[in-house]
Amino acid sequence: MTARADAKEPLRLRLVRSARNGMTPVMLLAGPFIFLGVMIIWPLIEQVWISLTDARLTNPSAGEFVGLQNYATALSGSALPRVLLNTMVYTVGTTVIALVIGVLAAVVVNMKFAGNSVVKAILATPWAIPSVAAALIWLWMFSQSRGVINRGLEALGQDGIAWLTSEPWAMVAVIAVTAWQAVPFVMLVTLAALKSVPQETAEASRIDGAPRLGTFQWVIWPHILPTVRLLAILQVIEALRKWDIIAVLTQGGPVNSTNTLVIAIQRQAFEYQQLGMGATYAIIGITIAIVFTLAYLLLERREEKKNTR
Amino acid sequence: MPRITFDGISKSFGDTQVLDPFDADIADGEFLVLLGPSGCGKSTLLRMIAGLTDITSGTLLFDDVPVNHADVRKRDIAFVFQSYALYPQMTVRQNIAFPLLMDRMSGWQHLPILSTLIRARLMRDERVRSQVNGLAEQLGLTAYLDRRPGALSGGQRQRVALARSLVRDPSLYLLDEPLSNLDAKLRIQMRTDIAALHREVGKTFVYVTHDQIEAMTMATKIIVMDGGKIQQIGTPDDIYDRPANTTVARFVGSPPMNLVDLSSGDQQWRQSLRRSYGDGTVVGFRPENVRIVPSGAGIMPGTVETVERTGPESIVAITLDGHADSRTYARVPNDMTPSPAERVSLDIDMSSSSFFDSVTGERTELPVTA
Amino acid sequence: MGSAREFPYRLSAAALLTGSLALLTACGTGGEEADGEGVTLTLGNSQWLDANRGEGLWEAVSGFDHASEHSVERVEYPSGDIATTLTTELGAGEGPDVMFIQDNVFESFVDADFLEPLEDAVEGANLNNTNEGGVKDGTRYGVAWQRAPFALLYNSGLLDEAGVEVPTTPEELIESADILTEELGVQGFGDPSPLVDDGRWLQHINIWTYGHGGSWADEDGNITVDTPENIEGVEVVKDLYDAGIFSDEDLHTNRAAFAQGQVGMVDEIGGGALVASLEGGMDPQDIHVADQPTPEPGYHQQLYVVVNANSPHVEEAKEFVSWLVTEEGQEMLREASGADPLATDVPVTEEFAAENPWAEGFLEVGSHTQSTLIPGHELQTTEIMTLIMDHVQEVLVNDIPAEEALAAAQGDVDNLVGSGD
Amino acid sequence: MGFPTYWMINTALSSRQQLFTEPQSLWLQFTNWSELSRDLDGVPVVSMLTNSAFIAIGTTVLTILLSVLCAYALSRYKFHGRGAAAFLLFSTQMVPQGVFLIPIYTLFLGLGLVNNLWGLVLVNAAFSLPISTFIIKAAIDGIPYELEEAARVDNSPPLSTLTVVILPLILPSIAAAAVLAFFAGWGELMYATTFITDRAEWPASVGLSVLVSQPGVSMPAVMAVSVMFAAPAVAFFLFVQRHIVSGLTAGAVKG
Repeated sequence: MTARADAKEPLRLRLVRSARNGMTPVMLLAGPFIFLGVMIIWPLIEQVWISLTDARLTNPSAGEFVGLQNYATALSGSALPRVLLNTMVYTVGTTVIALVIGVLAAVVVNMKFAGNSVVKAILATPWAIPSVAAALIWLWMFSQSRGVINRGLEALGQDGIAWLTSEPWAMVAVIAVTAWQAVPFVMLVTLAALKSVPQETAEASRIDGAPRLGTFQWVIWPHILPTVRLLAILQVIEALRKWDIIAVLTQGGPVNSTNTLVIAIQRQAFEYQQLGMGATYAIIGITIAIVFTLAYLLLERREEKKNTR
Repeated sequence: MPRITFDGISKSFGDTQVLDPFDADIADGEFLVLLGPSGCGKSTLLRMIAGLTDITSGTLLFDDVPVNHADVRKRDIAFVFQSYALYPQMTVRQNIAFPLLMDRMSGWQHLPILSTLIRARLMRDERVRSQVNGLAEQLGLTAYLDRRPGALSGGQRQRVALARSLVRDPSLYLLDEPLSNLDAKLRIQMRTDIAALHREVGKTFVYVTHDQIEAMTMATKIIVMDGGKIQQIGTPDDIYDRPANTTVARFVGSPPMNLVDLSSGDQQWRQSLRRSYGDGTVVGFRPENVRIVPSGAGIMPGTVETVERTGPESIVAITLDGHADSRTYARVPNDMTPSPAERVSLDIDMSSSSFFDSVTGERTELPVTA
Repeated sequence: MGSAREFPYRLSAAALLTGSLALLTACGTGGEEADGEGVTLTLGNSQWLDANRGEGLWEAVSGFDHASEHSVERVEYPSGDIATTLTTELGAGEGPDVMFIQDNVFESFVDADFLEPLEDAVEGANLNNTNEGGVKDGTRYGVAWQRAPFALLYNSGLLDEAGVEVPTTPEELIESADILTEELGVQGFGDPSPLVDDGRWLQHINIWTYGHGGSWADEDGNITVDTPENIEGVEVVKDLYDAGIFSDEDLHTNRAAFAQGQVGMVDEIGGGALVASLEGGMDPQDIHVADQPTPEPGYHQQLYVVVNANSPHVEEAKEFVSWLVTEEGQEMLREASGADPLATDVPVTEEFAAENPWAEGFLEVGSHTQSTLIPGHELQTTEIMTLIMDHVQEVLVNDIPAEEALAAAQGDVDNLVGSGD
Repeated sequence: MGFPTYWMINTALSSRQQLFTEPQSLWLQFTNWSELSRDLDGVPVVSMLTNSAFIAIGTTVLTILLSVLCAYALSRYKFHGRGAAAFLLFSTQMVPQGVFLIPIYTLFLGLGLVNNLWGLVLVNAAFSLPISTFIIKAAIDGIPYELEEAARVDNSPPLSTLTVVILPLILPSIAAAAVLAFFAGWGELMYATTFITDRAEWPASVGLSVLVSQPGVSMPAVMAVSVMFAAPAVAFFLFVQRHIVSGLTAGAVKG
């Protein structure tokens, strides 16, 4: 008979065993994380260092250490608050519009009517159009004198609008285009959530005499709410990173009114060639984004606790 | 066909001990039931036998060979999950055949694409076909072979799960509450079927359940567990007639064994029982060992609360005098039932009663004097 | 703490992982050089991609293939990205052997020691004044490739049809533009709006400020944003803006529209005129050039030919530059360059001049336009001009008085320049 | 929602003269092919689309391979630092991609990945990996653990468990993640313009941006290239749309 083998088991054997069980996830993650580490995480750490130097685009790795000077300059200047405000307006605007239209579109497409799948396909297409191509057609449509949008306005007896060169229309325009591209994603995901609403519950509430709107409010909405919430955070992240649409349409203008953080980073780093300052903007932006994400996660967790209690 | 030996087996997750160390020896061909309330660690123990969960300390032996670190796939077991764990994307036929295919495929044949082709070929193999078909017929699944699990009823799924575990003819069958998702009628039928199956194949079965009736009807040996502790290991009769402690006594039987704690209360009947059996004693007796006699004639006086007819007999709930917070049950023929609120007395066959220490709850053997 | 520290790239996991591969690559590039034989020079330019004239320019420099034992290979950069991409490449010790770059990029490359001195390469060449900016601190790093002065391009067919004169003052410009629009329904003036933020106006403002005798810094590098001349220039821009004659579309659309005969007047460079004449939407004989409607001449864009100091073929690259400034090279380039002033004074051919009445006009204007680089602050020009344009846009949009806005801009620029040093 | 797409096609089919001298026709015209083909002369449309396809497909395959590994580990194993790993993955999503341009360029120089489509595959895969991982992880979270245990008991090696048991069940989510990765690779511009200077290696995004930035750009030609650029992505999307809808929401619906 084998002796009892609890504490007396040789150390080496125990190590091997724990390694066998503990190493599997490490082995699975090793590839992806080495890859991400090289491509993203290490460069990100570098950015922190670069933000403490006066590195220029012409000497990216040989900037001189200047401490927190870049941060002091950025935070004391008048440009950053405007950029942050723009970023907030753009982010909230695109997220809200994309969510509202996307959810409505999903509800409509979820009804049964002839041509339903064609409508769905048309509504979904903008998602597949590459951003650059999408921005270019909108650029043409927004043209003040030759654009089809102003032609439509004029046909309605309205004055044309300088969409891309006046406040606040430039911001309206970039939000509209970004939302146009984001709506299909929201719609498709919400549609999937709608499909999974238990039919009995919806029917039961209708039998109970709830009006259609009531069914939506009391049965359907709570069911898709987690999805919508997840979509909101995804959309916020997307808006924080969106670059190409603004870069093609307004380049941040007019009068900096569409100058979001991403555009400002690009300007600092590549137009002014101030890598250090660009990195500083990036780090400030990431910090804000992470704070918001953590806040979201904490709220989520608290909600979860409330629900399970 | 292994003999299973538990040598100081224990399990903890982090700092929480979920299973205290214990020793046991299960002979080959035994139908072992792990019985206990949910969360008692019985499923964990089953998974440890299967190799799905690590053993924290101690040694598990199959035929005296330690298998602590043997891979699941090397243990030659079948496992029926509570949820059946059928592969939803496969047909019933593919589900049942899956273990056969896996047994026949060698390492490189598992490579994607190649594996698809090889599996398709094996599915047409005559031996695989006949084995699957035979088993399907035996379990009444022939009509459903080309359906997917999603299109089957609970009972049918359960039989598919069983078929999948039987197809390889393993030496050890592990079943994790396989009947808990079935309705009452089906459950009784499957109970008989599984017991018959065990007799037929003659292999060792380990069966987890929280249902003591399943345990009593099917088992040749029962391990009663509660709170991460092994409470008792024994045959169904041992467990029923001689529960090792008050926990087992309370858990097994329906209604369970009546327990009357003599250590407190100053009624006259208590005092006289105390004199006979000691003052730190709990008396335990089965409801069928109680006779209801007119008030003043028996050992324990009380008042009838409810009478419940179960068909051939009735279950009478009685509140003993000075014992208001718990009921004592008697199983009596229908023609002998008293009416609610009637004052009665209980006469008990002390020779078939059990005695427990009122502090530890452990069984004590007392000479019967009354 | 102030000492220069190299960022520890060498410690990077990436470098460790890839070190061996990098070595291999390095060996590969080092080994291809061979003595006495011709090499292949890479020439990096965004113009190779230009519609219509890109091929012509490439053919011109391909003349070097015949004139030497070496051959040339083009590297094409989209015009919007060439500055960033080249800087990134050079910052990493890479890049083409010879590059054709804007003056502001030239300044930053000189500052970063990316360029090879070219004195010996151009010895004896008859260089004109377009090459002056190519010398920094007494060393020549760049030779003029093309200078692109801005002048007022107009469609004489449209102007005649509407019966308007070529304007000589901003007031006349507004008047003429309005008449063109009213009479013919075309865009009177095709300059993009100062609110189109594609960076163009960072230079384009100079048409009006230089045009009124302004400058952004004096010879000693003292910032002079809020001078009366600049204020006047900005006020003119405000007048034009209020009159609504700017186009809200970008440069390319405006060019296309001009080529289609849909724009009366536009501030353009020779390249733009050439595109219009080649596009075929209007009669090239209708394209004419006039001085801008301001008292003083405006600005020019300038491209330099430079040699990458990191190039493995520095000597051969210098041979290319030497060839380019010979009579042969210049004449080949002239043919493809339309009317842009070049490094030496080569006249346009009579044939070209006859087909393109606008050509001589640009050659003439180009001799007295100014660079857009701010003296003493060349490297920060973009940043400074962004600050200034931010305030100019305030003037246009929020009706802030020009004087006030430029005073504020002066303060911002002083801060920037002060903090930069 | 569909109008801009229509207008893109409409503009592509117009002549330059029509665009500038008269109001653009609201209806499609099919009479300007010769002008269009002349304007597109010299634009390497075929190689642009092939290169984009290479990048997009490469990105998709690499992203899916890596994110299945990641997602499986994060979903199935409890280990120290799992939360940190997930958060790290998530936070890389919040960083503007332009920030990495220079460090990645420097790295790729050493690897010979500049002017190389594989380089763009790596870049796009790195940026697509986190979101793809989250989609697939949500799907794996939804698969009962017992299914894998059943496979182990049935003598299935890990490879078959993954490919035969797990993957078919998360196929919709994989399709969804694949679409996202495909789009990312297909349309990416910032890195492509910086890393690819060789005309033969241009993906369509670079080709389009070059076309736009040319002096004397032809709007119909730009739009025609845009249409050709969008069409394969739209086609691919409509083809898989049916399958991905349920995949996008696996896990999300459950909250």
